[in-house]
Amino acid sequence: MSKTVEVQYFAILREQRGLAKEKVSTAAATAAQLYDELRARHGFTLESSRLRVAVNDDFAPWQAPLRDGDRLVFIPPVAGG
Amino acid sequence: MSKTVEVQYFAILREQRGLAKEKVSTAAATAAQLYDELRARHGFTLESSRLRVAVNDDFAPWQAPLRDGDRLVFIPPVAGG
Amino acid sequence: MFRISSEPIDPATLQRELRDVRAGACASFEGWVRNRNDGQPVRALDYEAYVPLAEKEGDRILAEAREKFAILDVRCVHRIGALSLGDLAIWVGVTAEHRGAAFEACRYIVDEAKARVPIWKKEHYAGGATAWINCATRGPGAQSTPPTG
Amino acid sequence: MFRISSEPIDPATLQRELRDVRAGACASFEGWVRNRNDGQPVRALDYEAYVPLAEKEGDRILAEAREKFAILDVRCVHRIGALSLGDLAIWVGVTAEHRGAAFEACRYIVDEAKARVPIWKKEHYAGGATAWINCATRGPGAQSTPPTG
Repeated sequence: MSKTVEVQYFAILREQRGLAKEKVSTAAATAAQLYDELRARHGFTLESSRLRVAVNDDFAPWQAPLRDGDRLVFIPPVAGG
Repeated sequence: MSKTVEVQYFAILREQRGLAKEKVSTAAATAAQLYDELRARHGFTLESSRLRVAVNDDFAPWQAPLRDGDRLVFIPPVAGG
Repeated sequence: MFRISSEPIDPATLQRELRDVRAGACASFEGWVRNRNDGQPVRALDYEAYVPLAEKEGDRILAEAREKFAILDVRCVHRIGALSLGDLAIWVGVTAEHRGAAFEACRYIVDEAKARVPIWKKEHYAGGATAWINCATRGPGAQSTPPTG
Repeated sequence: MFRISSEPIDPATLQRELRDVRAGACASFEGWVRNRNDGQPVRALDYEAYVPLAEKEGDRILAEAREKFAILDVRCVHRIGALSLGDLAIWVGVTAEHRGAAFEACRYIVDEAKARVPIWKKEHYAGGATAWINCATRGPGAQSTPPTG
């Protein structure tokens, strides 16, 4: 059940990952599982409870099933204004 | 006890009086009495309860005693902004 | 700080005067001449002020705003004379470290200025009638007078 | 209506777009880069946005404001990139027939934009340290990283 998704990183996640975008092959079934996997691999400091997730340029539930080709963004706490 | 005061008119009072400023000789003891006198003479439509009064460029109580040489302005309901 | 102006108001210049690297927020308000009031088509306005007392009372309002809200600076200018539709009648600008105080002070100043500062507004209607706003009485005399120009 | 801009924001142009003879009130807000935050001296900021979602979420906020308040029009632009002290980071302008709706909608938009739009702010401090605002964790890693430029 491996699929390939694109992950885009912003702000603190971009710096901690050291890049802005990557393709990831994963067996994760949900965005939540994928973040846990990436966090363990790259040492992201933020817990998923402090993030939101976007799939294909809109907010999505953490438990939505991942599909091959999805584009994901994990959204750290925002600070506009 | 006659005194001479200067009365300046604005807005609707200026139009109803037909001039912007005049010297008035009066026996009125207070600003309230003076307004009643001028209202009777010139047919001002506004009752004093809807006005405020300024003496020498600051708001004053209607019952403050009038002094010779005072400058008075009767202030119609305002509408700035 | 509070000024009555017979010349058009220049918001860009006023806001430049408020620049301050301590400020994170600048709230501003513009009052514009609109084309109707209470359902009646308006074609122009005259504003008139009792200038010395208007500026004195306006400055008192700004001092109250400084006391009530954590603001850094403030400007307010009210235009007088003959204004056309769309013209800027009043400008208020407030800076503060944080937006809450800036918004609240700006609103306070506009509300108080409208309620307390001796400025009067005469509306000219499409049909040629005029009215001094808030000065209507029971009789018709004060509500509608021939246009003055 | 809600735009992310990597160029400096031009409030005069934006406000001209809002001109409307039906409008009696224009409330606006500017967020400026200030020289300290939580007591720490700040020397510059970087703003970064997830642009497609930021503009989508920003437009949703403006639509909510139109639904909640009796406003005529609205614009909001948020700057991204490297900003200096005093620079304009966000501009919001709202027109309405009456001032209450203009003020309330303007405040609503600023509050919601800060809370919901995917934009991030990195502060550069006088000593050379940096921090992504709101992203601190219990460990020291996220709070203070070497300056990036």
